[in-house]
Amino acid sequence: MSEATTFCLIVSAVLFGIGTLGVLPRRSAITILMSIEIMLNAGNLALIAVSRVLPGQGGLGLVDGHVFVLFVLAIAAAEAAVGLAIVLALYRLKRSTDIEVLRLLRW
Amino acid sequence: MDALLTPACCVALAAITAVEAKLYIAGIVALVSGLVVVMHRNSVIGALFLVLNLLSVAVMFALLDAYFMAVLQVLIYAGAIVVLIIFVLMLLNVGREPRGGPGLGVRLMALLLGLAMVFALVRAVRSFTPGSEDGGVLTEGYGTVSQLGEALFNQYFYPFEVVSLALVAAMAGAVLLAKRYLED
Amino acid sequence: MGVVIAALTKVLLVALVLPLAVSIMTWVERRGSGIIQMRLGPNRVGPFGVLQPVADGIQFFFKEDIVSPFVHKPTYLMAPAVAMMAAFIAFAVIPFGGTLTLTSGQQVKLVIADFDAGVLFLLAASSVGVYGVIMAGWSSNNKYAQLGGLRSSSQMISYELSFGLAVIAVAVLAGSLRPIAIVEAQAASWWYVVYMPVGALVLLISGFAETNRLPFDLPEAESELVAGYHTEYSSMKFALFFMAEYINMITSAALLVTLYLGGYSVPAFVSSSLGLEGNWLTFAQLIVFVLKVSFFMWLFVWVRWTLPRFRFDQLLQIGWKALIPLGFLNVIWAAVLVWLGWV
Amino acid sequence: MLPYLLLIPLAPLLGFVLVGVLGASGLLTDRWVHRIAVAASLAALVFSCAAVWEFSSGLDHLVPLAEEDPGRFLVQPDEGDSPARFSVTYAPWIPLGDTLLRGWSSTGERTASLTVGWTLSFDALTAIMLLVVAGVGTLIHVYSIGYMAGDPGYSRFFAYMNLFMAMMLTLVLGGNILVMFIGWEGVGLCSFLLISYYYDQVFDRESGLTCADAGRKAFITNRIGDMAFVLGGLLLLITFGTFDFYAISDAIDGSSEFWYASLLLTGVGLLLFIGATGKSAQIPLYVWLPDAMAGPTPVSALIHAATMVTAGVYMLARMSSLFWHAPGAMLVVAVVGCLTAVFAATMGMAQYDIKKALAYSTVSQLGYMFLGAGVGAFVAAIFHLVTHAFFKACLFLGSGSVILRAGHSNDMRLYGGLKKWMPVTYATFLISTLAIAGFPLMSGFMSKDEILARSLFSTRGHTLLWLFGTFGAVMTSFYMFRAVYMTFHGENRSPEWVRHQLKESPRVMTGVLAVLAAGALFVGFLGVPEGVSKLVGLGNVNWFEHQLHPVVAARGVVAAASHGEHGGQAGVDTHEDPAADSAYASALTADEATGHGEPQALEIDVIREGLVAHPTLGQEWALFGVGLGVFLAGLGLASWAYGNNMRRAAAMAGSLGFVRRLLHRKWFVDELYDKLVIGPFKALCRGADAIDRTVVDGAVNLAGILTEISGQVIKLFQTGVVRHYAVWLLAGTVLVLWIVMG
Repeated sequence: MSEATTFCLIVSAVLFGIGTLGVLPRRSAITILMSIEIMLNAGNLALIAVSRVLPGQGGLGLVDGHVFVLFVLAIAAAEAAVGLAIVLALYRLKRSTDIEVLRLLRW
Repeated sequence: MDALLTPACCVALAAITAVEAKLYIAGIVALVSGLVVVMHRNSVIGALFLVLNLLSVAVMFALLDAYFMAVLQVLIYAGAIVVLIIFVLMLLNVGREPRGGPGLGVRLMALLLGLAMVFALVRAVRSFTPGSEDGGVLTEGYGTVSQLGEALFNQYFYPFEVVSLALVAAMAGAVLLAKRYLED
Repeated sequence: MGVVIAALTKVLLVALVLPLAVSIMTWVERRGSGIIQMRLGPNRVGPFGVLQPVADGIQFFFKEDIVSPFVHKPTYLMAPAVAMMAAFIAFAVIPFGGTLTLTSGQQVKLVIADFDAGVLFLLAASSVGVYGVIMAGWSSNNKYAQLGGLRSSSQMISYELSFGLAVIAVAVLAGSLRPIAIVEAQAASWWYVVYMPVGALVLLISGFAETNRLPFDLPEAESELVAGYHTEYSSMKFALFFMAEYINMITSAALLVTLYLGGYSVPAFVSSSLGLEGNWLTFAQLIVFVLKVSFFMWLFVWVRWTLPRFRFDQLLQIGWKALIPLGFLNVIWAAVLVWLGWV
Repeated sequence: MLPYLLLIPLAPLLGFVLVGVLGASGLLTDRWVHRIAVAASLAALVFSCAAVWEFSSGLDHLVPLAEEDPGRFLVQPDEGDSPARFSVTYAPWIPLGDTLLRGWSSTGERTASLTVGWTLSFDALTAIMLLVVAGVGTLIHVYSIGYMAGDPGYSRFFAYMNLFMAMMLTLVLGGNILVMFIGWEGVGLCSFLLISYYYDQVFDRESGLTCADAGRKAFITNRIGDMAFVLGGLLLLITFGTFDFYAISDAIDGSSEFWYASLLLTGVGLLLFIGATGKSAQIPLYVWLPDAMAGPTPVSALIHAATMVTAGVYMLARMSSLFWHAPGAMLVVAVVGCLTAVFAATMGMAQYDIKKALAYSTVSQLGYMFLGAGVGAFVAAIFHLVTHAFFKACLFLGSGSVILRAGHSNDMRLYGGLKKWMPVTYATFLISTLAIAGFPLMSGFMSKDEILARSLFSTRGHTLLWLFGTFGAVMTSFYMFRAVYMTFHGENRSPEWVRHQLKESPRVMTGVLAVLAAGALFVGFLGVPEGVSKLVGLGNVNWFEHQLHPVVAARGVVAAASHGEHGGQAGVDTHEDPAADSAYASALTADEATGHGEPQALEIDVIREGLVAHPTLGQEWALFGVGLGVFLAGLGLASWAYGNNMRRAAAMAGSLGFVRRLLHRKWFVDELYDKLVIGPFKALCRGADAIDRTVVDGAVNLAGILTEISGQVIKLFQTGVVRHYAVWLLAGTVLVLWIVMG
């Protein structure tokens, strides 16, 4: 595995970690959404990097990883649309995007 | 006239640096901007840095010969998703996040978990070996639109359709959720 | 090394020609508006006022650069640069001529980046351009500017869809996203506007909206929002926004020409009857391209001073309820054309 | 016409849809209901006649069709020893693809590509059945106009009748087992619907059964038989890889030395026969038919006498090649048929309900048909089916005519002396009675005595079978004349109010009766038994046999008995049958060609199939005399007991009380079934119910309780704070990553 690929994978791992750091302690729902986007991106990076070094037909490079990334993009778009719509609805309800004030789903 | 010089500088820079070097620069930019997204208290600034993060990741895509995906990354993420996020931020006029989040315990746990995650992933990366190290040469037309299209409409046809269905469902759901009154 | 020099030359040329074209456009715009409104327009500086753009440029340089104390400064300063950069980058994939053969025998394509997914690249670059507007609107810390930014972002996202649909139909017909390939395909058959007039119309209208031109210039509607997102900008920063807008106009006109009107291609019977070949043909193509783009630039001016402005809800309705369905129909029509083998 | 065989069942189906939909929505007056229904039935008859006419003029003009489209048309003109036949596949139905077959054969496991199609086929057997079904069906439709007049469910009745016609014609025309099964189930359904036609009325006062109960009984009993039928069909499928009748018989005939008397064919034959016992009311599944008399009388005549109940016989004839190669199964068929014939006749003697008496008579006659099929006299069985269709339909319709006028009472004790008021009914009833009782030269004599003769002389027959059959015939004659005496002779015993309105039935009914009676008189001449024609010095003038024999003949019989034995068989001659002869000859040449000096023991038995010991002229006369004697004995007994206004019968009732009760209560078979089958089954159900309530429900409830407890514990994790969920999610992810990637 080349240096570049390793680097990309490690960047991807660290980026994912950064995303989790954003998800856990932040309070703004939108920031959390953005952190999730970063995590998805980290995954995309890993997919693209690995897909390049997998043996394909007559050389390196399987395009399957790109297809997965395409799906991830689509799902990310769906997630963003629904997530932001939820945040909007939330804001109307509570006048806030702070997830600390949301404890409605308790038993 | 610095705006006019920027592309020229970029071209000059591109001519003299190797792919790896560019990759390292883009990666470091991605990491730093990602950190800013997570850390900055102002969501709008965070969102703008998210754009930077996405663009640098797109650059990495392009450097990894995935030109089409790089373009799509910019088009969809930067062009649509983050614009949507910023739009909502501006619509709700969300300013700086108030001080005082969760307690130290949660923060510590988040840090620990994040680090554990990173270590697990790095370990996994270390143990990863692709099928063939040598071979070296990329296949003809790797990452082009046509190759992707072939894969998408033959091998991945049904997943593709399912994803399109998911998108439609998400759109309908988003419209329904965002409507102020359901009677309208 | 020759390749690098050629590339740098092309970049420099475009980077110089575009601002020049913008300055010419300002003159055309002002004179044109004068003609349309039955008045003279600028006619003092030079013959017919042709030196007016130079005067404007000097004026921009020497105006006071006011930065409001409440702005978010880094963003405020970045915004015009982002807008300008996106405008320039988008033009990179537009082919403005065929192949030039240098005396050294080197073949130079008259396009900065001949790129597999070129059309998408253009879309991506223009979508990044939104950030210039958004950043300007948000960082100004001014409600007019912010509203302008909001409107602009929603408008641009909305119309990017119909824009993209019109582009996809062309990709279906040409079987490629590479601009040069699309031009070649049209040269081989007919201009795609013949096959898909609806698509061309959708692309034209979306182009108006994308570049915030009248009748879709809501983000900078003077009567409501002072000057929209660039209310707080002055001097050279304002000039950058101004230039970015005009470059965007040129880009979208060039895109329309490339995708639907045969691009730089010279009809075969013309070139053969005039005996054009080699570099002469390339020059002819360049001229043809410039003429076609000029026509649309004039159309931009013409429409701006002729039509009234839409209301914002009307604007979104046109985008979502008229152009997007039309765009989809057009894509289906393109698929039918390909299926029937008419192209 | 032949390629459009589809129209034959489609016409009544269209009638069903029209009458059913329009009639149920009240858009049709009664007049139009019966017009449409009769027209639909008549159309089927016309189409059938056209098809038969075209078939009888040869299939040569259809051969190009088959060459052009071999997947769809199968045409085989009459040549050699194979019968003329024609089949057409209208559409593929069930594409099964490659199927694994497990033949009990030397070929072992193999795969076959199989597609079941909508196939209709046509040969002489089909032709005869078509004419009978469509002809009698149309007549009974006409009769119903009079009988059902004014009934509130007029359109319902005619819709069901049309549906029955469509299904019965499908059954007859079906070219493979599945298409036949559609008809088979369809007629069962129609039978159920029509038996339960008066669903809210009590039909049996002794047991309090309603008509709906009777319908259910018929349906469920039929299901048991159908189960066996399906199993038999599936066994054929996994053996031969096809459902197609012709393909199956070709497969069996083509390799007879292997199949002959094999366990497999015997098993299949028995299963199919059980199916037939369900549909054709044989022991042990006959119990539903007497109760089926709950339906309107035309239904009894059409479905439960003339057509549906004969489907089993038809199916046996259709599968004759299989039965020829399964002598064990044939023996069972013969014995069961013979027993049924006698057993049902005994019960028929003690019934007071005229329709029940006729029903037992039907069971008995069906028994004769099975006896014929069982001894290899398939032609005689089918012939009896045809003649029986005429005289039994006529009898039932005559009884219907009586019932209609006698105050809707079925009880013969309340009739008497009706010939004064109903002369046409009486005449036709009498003719049919003479026919069924075997008056010489009438149709019943021709067919039934042919069966009896065959059971005596066929190599698969036995003297005991003949003896029992003859005994049954005496009883047949007796109970039929008993019915005639009780109904039409003597003094009238009806209530006063009935007697005042006694008169002949309407023209539309008596006309049909006359037609059927004429049929009962003359249809027998289509198939004059060889013995009878020899008596008057004629050769074999049995037209029926000439037409039908090729279809049901024993074929593929490898005849290679030792030459000496064949020559030395005194009194045993090859039947005058070109098919058997040529088979024999070809087998001989084959044998010589292969140089087999010694014939295999197996083949010696095979040669005897299709052969009949030919009686001498004296034996024929004796048989004729026995037949006449049987008829006279029954007649004499009946007139002795019942001729004198039933006085003697009443006097005897005391002394024969036990026997009479035994017979009247049908040997207590229903009670026996109650005790042996239904009781244990109900007990089993109660046991299953108990287990379900305690064990199964207990397990389910336990799962519920466990779920609740675990839910109570797990809900502690549901804090409502998104962050906590995210932490748990992440922790889990890290754990999984650590385990998987480590």
